[in-house]
Amino acid sequence: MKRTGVFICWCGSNIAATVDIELAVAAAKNMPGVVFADQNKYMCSEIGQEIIKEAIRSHRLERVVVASCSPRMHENTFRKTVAAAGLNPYFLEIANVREQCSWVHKDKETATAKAIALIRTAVAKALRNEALFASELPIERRALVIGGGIAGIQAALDIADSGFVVDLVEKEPSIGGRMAQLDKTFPTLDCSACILTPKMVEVAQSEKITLFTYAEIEKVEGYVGNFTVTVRNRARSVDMSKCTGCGDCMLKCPVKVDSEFDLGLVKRRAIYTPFPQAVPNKPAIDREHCRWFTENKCRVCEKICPAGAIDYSQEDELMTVKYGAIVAATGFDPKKLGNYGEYAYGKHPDVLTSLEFERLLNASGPTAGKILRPSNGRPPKNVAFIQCVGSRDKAKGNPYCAKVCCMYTAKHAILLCEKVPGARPFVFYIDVRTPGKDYEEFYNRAYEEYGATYIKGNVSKVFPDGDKLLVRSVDALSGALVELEVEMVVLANSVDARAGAKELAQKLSITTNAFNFFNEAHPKLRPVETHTAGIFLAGTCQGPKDIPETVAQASAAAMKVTALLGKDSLLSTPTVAEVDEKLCTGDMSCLVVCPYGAISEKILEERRGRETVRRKVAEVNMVLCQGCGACTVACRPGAINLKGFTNEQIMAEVEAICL
Amino acid sequence: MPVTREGFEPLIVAFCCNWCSYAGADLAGTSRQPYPSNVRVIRVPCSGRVNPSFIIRAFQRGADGVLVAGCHPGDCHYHSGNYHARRRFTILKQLLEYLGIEPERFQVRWISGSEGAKFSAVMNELTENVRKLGQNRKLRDAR
Amino acid sequence: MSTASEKLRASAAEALACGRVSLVLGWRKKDFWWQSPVAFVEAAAEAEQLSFDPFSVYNPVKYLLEATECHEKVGVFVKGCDSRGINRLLQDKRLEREQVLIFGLPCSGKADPAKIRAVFPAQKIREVAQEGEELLVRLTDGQERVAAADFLLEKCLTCRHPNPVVFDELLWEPVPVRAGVDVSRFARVNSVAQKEILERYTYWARQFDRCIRCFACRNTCPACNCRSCIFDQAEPRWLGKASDLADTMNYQIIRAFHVAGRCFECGECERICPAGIPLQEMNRRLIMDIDKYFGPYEAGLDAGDSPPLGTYRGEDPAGFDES
Amino acid sequence: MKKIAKTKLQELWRCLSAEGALYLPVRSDSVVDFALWQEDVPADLETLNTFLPPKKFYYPQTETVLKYEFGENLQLLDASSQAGEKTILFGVRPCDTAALSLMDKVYLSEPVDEAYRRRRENTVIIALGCREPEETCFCQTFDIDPGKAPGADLLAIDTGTELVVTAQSLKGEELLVALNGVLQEATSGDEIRVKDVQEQAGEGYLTRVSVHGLAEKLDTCFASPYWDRLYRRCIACGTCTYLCPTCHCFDLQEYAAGHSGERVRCWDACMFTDFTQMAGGHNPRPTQKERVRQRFMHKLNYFPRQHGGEYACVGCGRCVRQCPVNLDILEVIREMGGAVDGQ
Amino acid sequence: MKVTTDKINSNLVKEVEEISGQKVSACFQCGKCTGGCPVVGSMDIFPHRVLRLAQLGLVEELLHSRTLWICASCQTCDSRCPRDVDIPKVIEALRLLLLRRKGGNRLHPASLSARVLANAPQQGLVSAFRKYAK
Repeated sequence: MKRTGVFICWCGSNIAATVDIELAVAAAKNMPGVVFADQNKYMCSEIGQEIIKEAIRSHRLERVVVASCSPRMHENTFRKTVAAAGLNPYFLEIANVREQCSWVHKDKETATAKAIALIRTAVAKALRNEALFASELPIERRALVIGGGIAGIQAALDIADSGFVVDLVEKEPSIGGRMAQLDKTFPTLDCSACILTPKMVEVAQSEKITLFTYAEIEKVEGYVGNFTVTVRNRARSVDMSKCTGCGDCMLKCPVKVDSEFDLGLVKRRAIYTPFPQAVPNKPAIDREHCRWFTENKCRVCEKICPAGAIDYSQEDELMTVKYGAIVAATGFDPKKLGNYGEYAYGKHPDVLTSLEFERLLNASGPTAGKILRPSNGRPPKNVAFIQCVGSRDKAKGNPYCAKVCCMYTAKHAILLCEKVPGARPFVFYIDVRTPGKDYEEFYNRAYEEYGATYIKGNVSKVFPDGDKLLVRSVDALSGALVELEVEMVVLANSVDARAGAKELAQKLSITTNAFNFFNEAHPKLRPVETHTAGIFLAGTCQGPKDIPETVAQASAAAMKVTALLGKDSLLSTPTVAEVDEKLCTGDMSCLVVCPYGAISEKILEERRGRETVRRKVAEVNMVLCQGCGACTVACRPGAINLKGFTNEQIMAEVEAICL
Repeated sequence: MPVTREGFEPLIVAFCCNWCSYAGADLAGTSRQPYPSNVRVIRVPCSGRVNPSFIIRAFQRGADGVLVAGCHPGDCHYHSGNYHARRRFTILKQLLEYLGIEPERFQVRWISGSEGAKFSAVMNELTENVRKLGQNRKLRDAR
Repeated sequence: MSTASEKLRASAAEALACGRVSLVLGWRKKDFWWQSPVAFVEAAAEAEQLSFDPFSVYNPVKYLLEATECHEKVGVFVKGCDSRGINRLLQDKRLEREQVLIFGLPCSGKADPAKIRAVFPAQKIREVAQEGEELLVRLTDGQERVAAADFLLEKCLTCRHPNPVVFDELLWEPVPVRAGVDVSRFARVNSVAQKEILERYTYWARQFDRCIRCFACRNTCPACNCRSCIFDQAEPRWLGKASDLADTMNYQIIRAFHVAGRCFECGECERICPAGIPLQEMNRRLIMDIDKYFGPYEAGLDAGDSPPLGTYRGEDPAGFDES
Repeated sequence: MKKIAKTKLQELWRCLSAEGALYLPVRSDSVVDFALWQEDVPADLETLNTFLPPKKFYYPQTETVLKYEFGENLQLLDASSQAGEKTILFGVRPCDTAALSLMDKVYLSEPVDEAYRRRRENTVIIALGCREPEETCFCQTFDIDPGKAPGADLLAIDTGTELVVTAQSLKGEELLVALNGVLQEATSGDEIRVKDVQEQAGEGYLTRVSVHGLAEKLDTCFASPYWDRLYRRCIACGTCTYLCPTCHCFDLQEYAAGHSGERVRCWDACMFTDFTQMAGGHNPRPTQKERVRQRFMHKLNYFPRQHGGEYACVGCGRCVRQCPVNLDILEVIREMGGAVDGQ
Repeated sequence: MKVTTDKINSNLVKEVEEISGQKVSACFQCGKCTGGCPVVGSMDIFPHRVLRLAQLGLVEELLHSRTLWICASCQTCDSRCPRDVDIPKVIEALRLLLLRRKGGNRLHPASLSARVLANAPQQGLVSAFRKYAK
C-alpha cells in the first residue's frame, strides 16, 4: 500500500461552510493507505503548498490527495507542487469537494459524508497511480488566424511581428470585417477607416502573413502543435495575379444585387468588391447572381477587362496545411429583428438598425455620409434612438447586455447633430452603461454639448403617422407619459454570435455557450484560451465587446500563440493508451475505434517452447494518441489500457465510491 | 451508502466526461444550482471511456442508480467518443431492461459544459426517480 | 450414391494423401449412439474413422486456432452454422484464409438426443442414422423410422443458413432453408420481453442461479477467442470466483456485450450448457436491438465488414433520451 | 423395514420436513436438481443423475470460511460456525452415496474440515436404489451395487407402487421412529419384491469396463503419447469437474471492501487454464495436455495410490453425458488397458 | 410616500408575489409596460410605478390607487415585458388583497340605476358582482 497523504482545503469558507473539515481529516486518517492527513484555509496558496511539500519530505509520502476545488482549476498547480517535492506529478489526485459538493449541498451532515466518500475515492485511485512522463512533441511553427476583422488582423500582425509565419483566412472577398462598415469609433471619434485601412494594408504587405480571402475552414484535425487544417478557397472567378483592381468590370456588370456590406440599403453588382478600401482590392464574382452562371448569358466583365483577369472556369480549391496554433476571430452578427413587430422595423423605411444608420453616416455609404430619410430623401429633424432592442430581454431576445450599444448610440447622437444642424436626438434607454476610459465623458458631451435628450423609458410602440413616426413611451423617472413625433427611428439591436459559429466550433472541437459564443477556458484567468490546447480566441466570437477590448484580446491571443510556437518542443499529455502484449489477441478492434489513427499493427516474435512464433499485436503511437480511451472499451480482453485512467484505477474508484 | 436520515437514500454514481458534463457539473457548482448529495461523480476522459463493466460493478457494489453523462453528439472533444458510447449504451440499456432491471436505474444524458442548470435538474430528477424505486437488490452483490 | 460419411472420408483421404493439408478436422463415432466428437485426422489411412451422422453437431472451427500454429494448412468440414464461425475468426484476425481448406456440408438439421431419449428407451438404442428426411433408429430388438423434423435440435429449428457461407469445396447440393425461420428466430425473445418487468427478472434470476461458472459457453464460442479472457484475470478483478447471483449476472451481461455484433446464432452455448440456461434468448435480444437501432446486420456472413459496435454513424438513433 | 404407497409421498415429505430441511430432486425448467421441498412440488424419482451431485450440500460451491473487521485491532469472526442446521437429503443414488464416503477420505482426515464434518453429522441421507441403470452408468466397475447404498442412513427401494424403507444407521433408526405415523410395516412379500428390484437393477448394464490393475498400470503411463492425442478436443471448461461427485478442488478468494472483508472458498477446476497459474505468470501445467492428464491420473492413479486402491470415480456417468466434446473417463479406462467385456 | 424599514419588510409583498406567481424584484423599471398601456391616461400610478412601489413595500399606497380598477388585463404590457413579469397578474393580486379585506365591497346593487340594470349585458353584471362585491 503506497504511503498516501490527504490535504483538505477550507477554500476560505467555500468548502468549510458546508463540510466539516475536522471530521473529514479524521476520516481520511484511517482510510487504507493514508499515513498523513492535514488541512489548511487555502491549500492552493503559498503556505498550503508548503505544507504539502513539507509533509512529503517528513512523512516520505508516495501519493498525494488534495481535497479542494475542481481538478479543472488547480490540478496543474498541485502537480507542480508535488513535482517540486520530488514526486512524479501524476502521483497526485484531486477530490472535487467544492464545485461538486460544498457549493451544491446545503446540509452539513450529508455534504461531509459525501466529501469523505469523494476523498476515499480519490485515495483509492491515487494508490494505483503510476509514474507518467510527458514525451517531447515537435511543433509546426506556423499559425492560422480564422476571420479577417480587426481581431484577426491585429492577431496576425502581432504574430508576424514576433517572427512567425501566419495564414489569415477570411470568408468575404476582403478583410476588414465588421469595423470596415463603421464610420467613426467611440470615444475618440476617430474615422474607422483611417485606423483600420493602414492595418489592412500592413497585412497585405507583410511577407510573414499569407492572406486567403473568399476562403473557409473545411476540416481541422490533429492537436496542439500539430494541427492539420483543410481550407476551401472558393472560386473567385478572377485571376488575382492579372487583376489590377481598376474596377471597370464593376461599372459595366448589368446585375444589381442588395449589398451585404451596406445591409441592403444600396445595390452592388454581381462582380464586386465589398467596399472601396477593400484589401485585396480585387473583385469576386457572386456566382449565385452572375448572369453567366445562372442563365449562361452576358460575360460582359470578361469582354471589357483590360487585364483579361476574368476566369469563369475556376473551381473551389481545397488546400491542406499544418499549423502549430489557431486563433478564432470570426466576429459577430447583428441580431435580426424578426419578432420585434412593435417597432415597425421592416414595415416603415425610416426605421433603421444602428448599423444601417452607421452606413448612412459613412462617406462611402449609400448616402455619401449625409443623413437622409430613406422614405423621402430629406434630412430628419427629430430622431429617436431606442436602446436594448433584443438585448436584456429574457422573453424573446438575448438575456445578456450587448455592451457596446450605449456608447455607439451616444456617438450617433453626436454625429447626427454635427451632420444635420438643428437635429434633435432622443435616446430611449433602460440604463446607460459607459464602462471604459473616457466613456462617461463622451456620453456627457452627447447630452450637454449636443443636446441629446435621454429618456429612461423603453419604447413600447412605434406608430407610422402620416410621413412621421409616433413614438410612445414613458419617462420612468418623472412619471410623465411620452409621445414624440419623429422623422427617423434607430434601433440599437443586440449582438448575436456569427451564423455558423456552432459548426466551426465543432470542427475546432471547442465548446460554445447556449448562445453559440465560443467558451473561453476561464472567464477571468484564461480569457483568450479554450479548453482545447493550441486554439485561442479573439474578439466578439467569444462574446460582445468593443474595439479596444477586441484589439487587446487579439494581441493577447497573438502573445499566447508566439509563446506556444516559441517553445523548442511541446510536452505531450502522458495520459495515453498502452498495450499489454501478453493479453493482446491482435483482432485490432481498438484500431477501428481510434479517432486519431494512433494505433497500428505490429508483428511480435516470441519464443514458445523451442520455436519462435510470430503474431500480430496492436501498437500505440504515443504522439498521436490523445487519451480518449474509446479503445480500452473496444478491447475485450482489456489488453489496451489508458494511463492515468486505467481499468484498475476506475474499478477501484467505483468500488470506493460505493462503500 | 450515503448517511441515511429518515427513509431510503439512494446512491447514484455518475460517470462524467471531463470536457463537457464534468464542466457542466462544475458550472452547476459555481452557479450554486443544488442537487441531492446522493449523487457522486467519477471523472473519465470521455463517455467513450466508460466500460459497461464499470456500470455493472457500480450496481454490484450497491449503487442504486448509474448515469453516464457525455458531450452532445458532435461536440465530443475526441470527435467520436460519444458516438461509440451511444451505440454501446443503447444496447446495454435495452439488455438490462430485458433482464428485468428498472429502466430508471441506468440513464445516459448529454450535458454540455454550459448546461449547469441541466446538470442539476438531471441529478434531481434521477435521484427522485430512483428513490421511488427503492434500493437496487437485483444487481447487488451478496458479499 | 455414396453416403455422406463416405464423401467425407474420400475428400479427407485425398487432401491428406496429396499433401494439400497436414490435418483434417471432422467428426467420428464413439461409444454411445449420441456421441460424435471432433476427429483429428493426420494421415490418409486414418480418414476411415470420419463419419457424418445426425449427431455431428460440435463446431470444429475453434480448434483451428491451435491447429494452424503447428500445421501449415488444415482441412475442416463445416456445416452452415460452423462456416460462419470461420468468418468470425477471419474477422477477428485470428486466422488467415489460406491456412484453411474448407469442405462445405449443406446441413438439413441435426438430431437432439434428449428428444430421442423421450421416445425410445436410451438403453435399447444402438445407432441412429440419417436417411434423407427420416431417422433410422436401430434398437436392440428391431428398428424404427421416424421423421427427422420431429427430433431437431432447438438451434436447427431456427437455422437460417443451412448452406455454408464460405467454402473451398461443397460436398453435396445445397438444401432449402426451413420455412418460418424468420418468425421463429425471435419468438422466444419476444415471449420473454412481453412479461412484466418483475416477472422477467425472476425468470432470468432463476436461470442464472443455476449457472455453476463452468465457462463451457465461453470456451466453445467462436466469438470469444481472446488469448486471455478478462474473467480469468486477477487484477483488476472483473469477475469474482464466488458463485453469487449478482456476479453471475455480471459475467453473463458482459459476455453477451462482448459478443454483441459478433454472435452468429450458432446456439452451441445454449446446447452444451449443463445448467440448461437459454443463452440464445439473451444473445438474440442484442441482435434484435442492433438490427433495430443500427440497421440489420448478420454476423459471420462477410469476413471483411467490422462489427456494428466498432463503427458509428453521426445520425444513429439512441435508446435513451437525447434531449 | 417400513413402506409407504407412492401416492401418499406428499405426506412423507411433510413429515420429513418437520424433522429438518428436506431436499429432494425437483425438475426446474429442463434440469433436475436437489432443491428445498415446498408444498405440492412433485419430486422427480425417475432421473438417476441430478444436475449437481449432493456434494454441494457438504462442500458448497461458495462458502465463507473467515470474516474480519479492522477496528482498533483485527477481529476474526469465525464464519464456519453457522453450518449446522439439520438437513434431510432424499433421493441420493448409490453412486453419489459412495462418492460421499470418498469425499470423507479427503475432508474428514487430518486436518478435519470443521464445517464439512458438522454438515455430515447434521444431515440424514435417504438413499434411493436404482431400478434400471442408464446407458452411461458404470458404477458396478467400482463395486457399487445400484440396489444398495451402504453409506446412507436409510435406503428406499421403489417397488413400482410403494417405497420400501430400511434403516442402515442409528440416525436412520431415529428418523424411522419419527416417521411411524405415516409409514406402515413392510410385509415379507415386500422384502422379496425389494430383493428382485435390487438384483434386476444389477443386470441391465451396457457399459462394462474393468479398472482391475489400472492404477498400477498408470504408474508408468505419465509420459504415454496417448495423452497427446486425447487432450486436443478438451475446451478447458469446468463442466466435468463441477458435476463430478468426487471432485473436491477449491480456491480461496478475498472479498475485502473498506475496513471489513471475508475469505471465501469456491470450487475450482483443474481443467481451467489459470488453475495452477502462479504469481509472475509461470504455470507448471502450461498446456491443456497436462491438465487433462492430471484429471484422469488423479482419479485413476494418484487417489487410489493414496487411499488404499479406491478409485476416485463412482461411475455415475455425469461427465460422460455432459462433456461438450465427449471426452470422458470411460475412453481413458478403455485406452489405458482396463479389460473390456460385453458390448 | 415614505419608504420605512417595516414597510420594506412587510409580508404584503410576499403575499402579492404568492398570489400572482410573479417575482416583483425581476422588474428593472424599463418603462415599456407604461409606454404601451392603452388606458395609461386615466391611471394615477403607472404600471411600472406599481411594480416599483411593490418592490419598495409600499403596498398600502397601491391598494388606494385607481390603477387597480382601470387595468383591463389586456396583456399588452405582459407580451412586451423584457423581464417576463406578468403585470396584469400583479395588479389582479393587489385587487384580491383589497377585496379579501373585510368591508371591501365597492359595488352595491342599490347603487346601480334601473337603466344600467336594464341595458348592461348580463355577463358584465355577473362578473362585476363576482369581482367587486365580495
